[in-house]
Amino acid sequence: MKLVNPLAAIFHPPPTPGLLAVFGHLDAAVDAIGRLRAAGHTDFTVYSPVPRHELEDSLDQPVSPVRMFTLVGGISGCAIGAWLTLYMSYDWPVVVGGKPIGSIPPYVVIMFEMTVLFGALSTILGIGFNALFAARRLGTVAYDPRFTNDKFGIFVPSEPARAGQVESLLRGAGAEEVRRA
Amino acid sequence: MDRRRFLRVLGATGGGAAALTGCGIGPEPTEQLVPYLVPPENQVPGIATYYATTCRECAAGCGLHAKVREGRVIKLEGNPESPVNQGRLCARGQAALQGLYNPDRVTDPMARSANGQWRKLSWDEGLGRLQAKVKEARGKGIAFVTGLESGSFGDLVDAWTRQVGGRHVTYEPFAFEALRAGNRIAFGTSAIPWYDFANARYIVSFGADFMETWLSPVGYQNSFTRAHAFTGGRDASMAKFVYVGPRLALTGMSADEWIAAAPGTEGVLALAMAHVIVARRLAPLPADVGRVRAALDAHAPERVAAAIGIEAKVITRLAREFAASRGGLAVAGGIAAQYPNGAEIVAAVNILNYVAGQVGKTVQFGPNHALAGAGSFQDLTDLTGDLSAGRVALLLVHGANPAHSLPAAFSQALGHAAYKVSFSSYLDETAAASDLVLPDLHPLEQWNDSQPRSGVHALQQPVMSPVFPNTMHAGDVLLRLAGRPGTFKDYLQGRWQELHRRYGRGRSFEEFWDDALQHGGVYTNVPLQTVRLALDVTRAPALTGDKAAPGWQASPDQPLLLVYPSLALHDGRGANKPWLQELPDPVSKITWHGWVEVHPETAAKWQVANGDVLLLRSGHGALRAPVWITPGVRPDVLAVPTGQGHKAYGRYAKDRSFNAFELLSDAPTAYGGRAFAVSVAVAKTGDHRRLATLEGDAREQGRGVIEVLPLSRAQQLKPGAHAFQERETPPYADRALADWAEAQHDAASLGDYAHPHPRWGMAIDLAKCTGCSACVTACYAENNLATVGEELVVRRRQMSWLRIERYYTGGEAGRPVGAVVTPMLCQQCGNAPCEPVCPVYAAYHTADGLNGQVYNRCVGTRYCANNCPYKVRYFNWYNYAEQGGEWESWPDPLNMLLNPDVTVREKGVMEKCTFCVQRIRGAQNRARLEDRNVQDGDITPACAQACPSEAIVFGDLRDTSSRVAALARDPRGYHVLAALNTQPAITYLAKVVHGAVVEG
Amino acid sequence: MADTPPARVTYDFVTRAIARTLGNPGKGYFALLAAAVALLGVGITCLLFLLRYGLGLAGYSHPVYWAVYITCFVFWVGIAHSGTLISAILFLFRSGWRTAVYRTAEAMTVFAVMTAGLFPLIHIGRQWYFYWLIPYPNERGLWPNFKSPLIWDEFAIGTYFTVSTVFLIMGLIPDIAAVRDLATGWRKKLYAVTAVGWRGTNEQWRHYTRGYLYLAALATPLVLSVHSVVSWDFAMALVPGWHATLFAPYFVAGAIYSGVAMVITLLVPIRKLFHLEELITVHHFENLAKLCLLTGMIVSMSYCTENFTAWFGGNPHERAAFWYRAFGPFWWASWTMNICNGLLPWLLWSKKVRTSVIALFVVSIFVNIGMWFERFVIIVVSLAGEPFERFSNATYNPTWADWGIMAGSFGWFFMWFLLFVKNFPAVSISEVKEVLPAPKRGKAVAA
Amino acid sequence: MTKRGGRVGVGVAVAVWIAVPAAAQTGQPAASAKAPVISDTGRLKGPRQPIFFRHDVHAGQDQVPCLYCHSTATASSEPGIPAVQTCFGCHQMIGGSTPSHQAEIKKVREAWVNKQPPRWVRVHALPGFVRFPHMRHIKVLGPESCITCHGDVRAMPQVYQVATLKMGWCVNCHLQRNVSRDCTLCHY
Repeated sequence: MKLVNPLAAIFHPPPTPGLLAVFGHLDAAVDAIGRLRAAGHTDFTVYSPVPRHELEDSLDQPVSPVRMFTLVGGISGCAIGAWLTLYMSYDWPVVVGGKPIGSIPPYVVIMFEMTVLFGALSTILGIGFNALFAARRLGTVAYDPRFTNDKFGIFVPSEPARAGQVESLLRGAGAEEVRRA
Repeated sequence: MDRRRFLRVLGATGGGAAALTGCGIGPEPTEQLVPYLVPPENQVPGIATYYATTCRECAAGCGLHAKVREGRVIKLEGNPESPVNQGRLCARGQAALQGLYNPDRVTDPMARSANGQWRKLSWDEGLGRLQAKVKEARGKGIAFVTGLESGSFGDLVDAWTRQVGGRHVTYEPFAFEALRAGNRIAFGTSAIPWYDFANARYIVSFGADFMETWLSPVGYQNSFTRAHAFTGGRDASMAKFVYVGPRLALTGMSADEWIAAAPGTEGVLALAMAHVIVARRLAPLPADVGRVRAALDAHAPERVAAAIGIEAKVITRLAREFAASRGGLAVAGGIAAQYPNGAEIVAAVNILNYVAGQVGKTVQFGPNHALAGAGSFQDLTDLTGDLSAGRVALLLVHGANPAHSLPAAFSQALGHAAYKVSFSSYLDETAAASDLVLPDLHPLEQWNDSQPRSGVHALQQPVMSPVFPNTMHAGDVLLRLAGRPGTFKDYLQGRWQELHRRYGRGRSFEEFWDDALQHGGVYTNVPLQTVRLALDVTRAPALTGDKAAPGWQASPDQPLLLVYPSLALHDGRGANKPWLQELPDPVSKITWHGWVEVHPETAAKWQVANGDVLLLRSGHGALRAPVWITPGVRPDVLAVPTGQGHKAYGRYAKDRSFNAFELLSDAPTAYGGRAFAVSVAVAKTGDHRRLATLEGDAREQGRGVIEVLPLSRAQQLKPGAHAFQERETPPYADRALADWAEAQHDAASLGDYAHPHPRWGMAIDLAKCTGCSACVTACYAENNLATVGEELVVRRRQMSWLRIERYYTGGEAGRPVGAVVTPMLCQQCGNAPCEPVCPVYAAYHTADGLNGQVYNRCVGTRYCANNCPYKVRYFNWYNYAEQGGEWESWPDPLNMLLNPDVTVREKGVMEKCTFCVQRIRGAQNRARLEDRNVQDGDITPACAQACPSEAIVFGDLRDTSSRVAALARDPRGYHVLAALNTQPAITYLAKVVHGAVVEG
Repeated sequence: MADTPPARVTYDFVTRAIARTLGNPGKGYFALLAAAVALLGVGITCLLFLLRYGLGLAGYSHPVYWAVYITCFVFWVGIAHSGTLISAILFLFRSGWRTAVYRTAEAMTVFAVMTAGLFPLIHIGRQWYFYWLIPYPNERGLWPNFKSPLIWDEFAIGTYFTVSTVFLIMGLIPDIAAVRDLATGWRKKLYAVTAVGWRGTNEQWRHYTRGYLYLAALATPLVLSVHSVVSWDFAMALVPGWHATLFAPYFVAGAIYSGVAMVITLLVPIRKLFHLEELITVHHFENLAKLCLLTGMIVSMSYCTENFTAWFGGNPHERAAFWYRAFGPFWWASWTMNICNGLLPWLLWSKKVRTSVIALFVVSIFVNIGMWFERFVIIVVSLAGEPFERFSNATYNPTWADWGIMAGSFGWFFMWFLLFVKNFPAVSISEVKEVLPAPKRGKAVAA
Repeated sequence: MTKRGGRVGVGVAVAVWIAVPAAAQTGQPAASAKAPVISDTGRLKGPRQPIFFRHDVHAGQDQVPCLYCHSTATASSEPGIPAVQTCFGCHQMIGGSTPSHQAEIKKVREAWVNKQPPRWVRVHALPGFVRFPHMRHIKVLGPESCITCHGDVRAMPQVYQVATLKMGWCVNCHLQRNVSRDCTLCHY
């Protein structure tokens, strides 16, 4: 039995069998998505050089959970800001300018900045986590460099047996080119 | 500081030093500890010892307490037991330390070799050489020039010069010959009396700058304040002070009225006042008044008013006020005693005192000033003549620098003396021109005594081992020259045997001596002498009535130039002390260089601005001086200070600005003195220099920094009244603020703030403050303030934690010109604006109400300084403590005067007044050791301690029985910029003036 | 969109036009870069002197404890603001025209904040203890004072730098991927790494667009807060001329004003050098000019308000401070500020000026100069003019150490900016495509 | 306030002769009865001093109280390093029992005779901006409290630094004893 290099499995995974369709036109890609969904396909990947609401509408995916990260990050940032200022003030109480030791109004500034900082950082974290999670199969699906330029693409994983059917579906929707991978 | 260097100094003198408290903010501590071989008596490391001695910076002879830590003297304070200065000390006296530790001191005997270079000698060699020269010069003329020496050293010099057939000339550039001559004219005695300012009810100063350089400035300022201070509810109202003179000097700034009489007519004014008193019998006239009646008749106010330049009715009013006060005191001095007719002016003022019946009351002959024994300018010019004629084979100079104050004649004459020996500790002009320098000990290192005035026998004792061990007491040198046994101390004690006989009161000499040392001397009362008008009193030209306006005549293109002694540098002897160079002149606020005072009208006429350099040319010399425009001088008069323009003397003095003596005539006046007024031709040079001044704006502009009350209003103030509204807020807002403050206090009540604490506070009575700036130097000495030099003062980088602000009032639209002064230092605000803005809590509030500044925590954002409305925070722009650095402030051995209780600040650190927190903590430590609380009076900050007017009182504001708390409740009290609600801990008590208040 | 882009501006055209800017640089580029590095060298030399000898080398005097360095700090923070405004606030407002200019603006933001952030470190007296301002646990048990506006500053600037950098990098990712797919050689490797695996899949876009929206939503209040906090450095102090509630909006408007001007100053040469006329059109410049006009009017209004309240309030300190500004020894600085910021934007009411790239370039440079002087006047002239008690009044003279470090800051900024525009797309590829009509079957229809 | 008077106190030696047993009687906690014999001084902790002064012999074995030599610690902020005179006061008569002791004591006598005080290497040092008033601490904590900061020198043949003497260390003690930690207590 041949030993499998685990690193190779991560960095050079075996390609997922399927079809890669290249579209020159946005409405053709939207059309194809509609047809694929009608045909019961769910886990196809759509490539586009720009985010287009037409694609989003046709895919009809749930709202990204990134917003929860932002919310939690923001609230915890605010809390950390409050803790930082108040704890540090009372840890070694020093009176300045006749002001109370824990003086809330100036600390609001720190709390606000910490809200934004932690909110932003956790948003990034959220995007990263979610995108990575979504990208766990990314290396294995076929891709074409033109997708970041001016072409739209759809990759449909399929057994070689069903490939022909999918291909005709894609071509019917207006794919300029369909490749098997 | 470099401790090893310090140890070497002490080690060489047989001592050692225990663990020195470190100076310097850096973390590097001492690496080595060198113990004493034998612990010195009375000295505990870490605890200061005080030795009583006498100040020799001027002829006043104030008593000193020298504070000694670990064998080195670190501060000079006034000796409270001395009747001369009542425990107070002026800037010059305190700066004596910088003479002691001066980096330009002559460390070894030196002789000039053939090629003109200095060569170090051993003492035996030096003394041998001198011995040989004395032998050689016997009979060919030996002259010994000293400063005023009223004690044993002077006698020794006298004795020695007699022995070798020479003569002893004492020379003081400001020797008040006119006072002696004027007293001789009026009373037939050349004694200089003691003036009882404290009991005077009306003081008229005819030019006498008795707060600056006149006779005994500290003592007279102190007693002047007693008369002139305002105390609510006192029976007698405060004395009125009238200043007569062409220039508003520091003394004049305290006056209630300034009369800028035409120069030279001061005596005429005095006689006119005397005329009014006599003619209208305003006072019980003395029997012999008839002797002057005719002379007085020639000086009726109407006849002389025009010459003086004031209205006759003003003269009459002054005379009435003077006589009615039943305690008038008229003093003449300063420039009035330095005109060619100075003696007559003094005589005229004497007559005024006499006809008002004040001689014997406020003018007391008996406790006479020692200055009467000083030589005259005539003596020196005679010597100069002899020198030039080659009649002096050996010239010895000690404690005088005639080559600076007589730059042309004496310097030239010096060249004709065969051999010149200097005992100077510094290479001043005279020493630099000598052939042999035998460096004397500094007065703080030597035994001596003096008699500043009759009845005061002041002792000088060495307060530390010599900084430079290879220097020798000039007295010891003379004793060895004379072949007499013993040291100068023995000689001194021998002379004190006589005092012991008189005042010993049955004690052994040892007891008497120790007692005298502890108290700084022996102080006795001297019976008053009665004087009568001299028989030939009217023979003086001014009194004949022939010349109504003697002296000098105004001409537009030849204005009169007055040369006056600088308060800080005096005749120039202070010029190599950075504290004095950096001390802003109390009038002009200029540091490090000279200036010429020009009236605004004259400046407008000549089209010159501040800093424009003028060429002033008199018949005797010329100099270039930058203009300082001031309303405090008559339009037809210019004035320049002495002190600068040294050609030698040391790094701080050399080649700095101009030597005002160069303009003066070398010929003595009729009374043997020197004329300090001279006509000059003025030319613009087109050059400009930025004045190294601390003054931003000369006008206070109604900012409420200085409040002034007319006497009539101040007298009406009842206890509990508030003359000055605290805040520009309605009462409800005041209440809300108070409630808020209460709530904040509660909110802060944890940790160090939870317990009741003192709140340190200060009260500054502006009715007493004269602006003399003694406090400024005291602060420099106590708190290790760096001196930054002229260039940095120009860029306003001075470090003066305490500055004296001087604002002019009046001047436009015929309003009388005056000046108001205030000390401005950290107000230790309760709600300090500087504190909350510091990002690292380096500025914070201590539990005892101070505005703490933690130097080692400071990162130097300088936000606090921006936010300080009083602008009393100072930044270390450079490393002033860096050894050998470009901005080094304490070159070796000047660093030995650093106070080990105060951190020397590093570059990049903010610093400010802390109410001398080291003294507060020290008092608290002592109180704790003695299981008691700190009591009122235990703590005196350096400024309050030095203040000759006793204007500053420090204490706990929460202790309602403390002096400061009582003063803070005074109805005259106000807070500077109170509208900002900073709640300062310093209460200023408004200045009180006779007559109307003139706005700035 | 007011004017439809020409038909030849297609997705492919955009990608190639922008990718072309990343080609091998010419001599001119290296000359510019060398000039920037040389300026930076001057600044570093001055800084080394400052560290060795102390802040005294700069022109500070007794009442003027903040001067050119804090002026530069506020100036650069101000410059930063327009970038975030264009990329975040206009994003939320769905202003399509921002896409062509926002990348330049945002890169400018990051580098300007990087520059600004240096000044508080440079200007403190003991620079080597700067970390005492950071709340880190230490042996001494000491913490910083959160009541100090300088600590607010530290948090605001720190947050702003972090968020704007993150925001810039976020926007760059799809573009780097686009460039990666065109590039060859070492560039391909560089972009392959920096594109972090972007391929434009539907999942990526789904999280990306959402996240981008929230980042923009966070950056919007942040950008308003940062210059408000900076303004509170002054407004919280009681210096006459500083202590004004007006300061926050006044500073934010001023910041955006100067920032937009700086964007114009940078875009004009970039557009010319990189031949991006079709992507960055006069229409974009006109919109920038309108922004400039709006904020300029707010700034002019603030000047009037400031002077009016100083007079109307009757506070003698305040009155004296403003009198000193206008007629004191620094009159030239005040009038430079008033003319450049208060009068010059009135030119922008003219459409002719707004649509002339050259005129805009000239105006923008003057606005930059004016805004620098505005900060100089507020900081230095207020401190020098009215220190409450007249005795401390003093003047101020900047020295070589001031100018050298200021020049160095320009070198530092332009060095980063030049490196950026040559190595990363200075115009957003994906976002410019967003506002183009998408390719559709049949004829192209406006989006 | 007289100027320093007598120079050499010969009587000091006599005073010491009386003081040492008197001090021993004041009932101090018995430290190590007998100081060890040390053969290898190179392995001792702490910096090497010009004279191998053994605190363990003086303070430990012989029970000389700390304040006998460091007498100013009760009165001054400085504890004081004993003058050579103090050392010589005892060692005029005490010559040491072992050759190694004798060798070190000879150095003391030479220092006295040659008037060359030894240059001790400083062990406990605070930065220049810190004030530590010894007297207040001794007053409150008692004369035995030296141990708190300096460690038990009665057991140290050669003194070395035990506590960090850093600010946090000071503050910690002040917190535990509930005394002020106001900054200007120590920094001014």
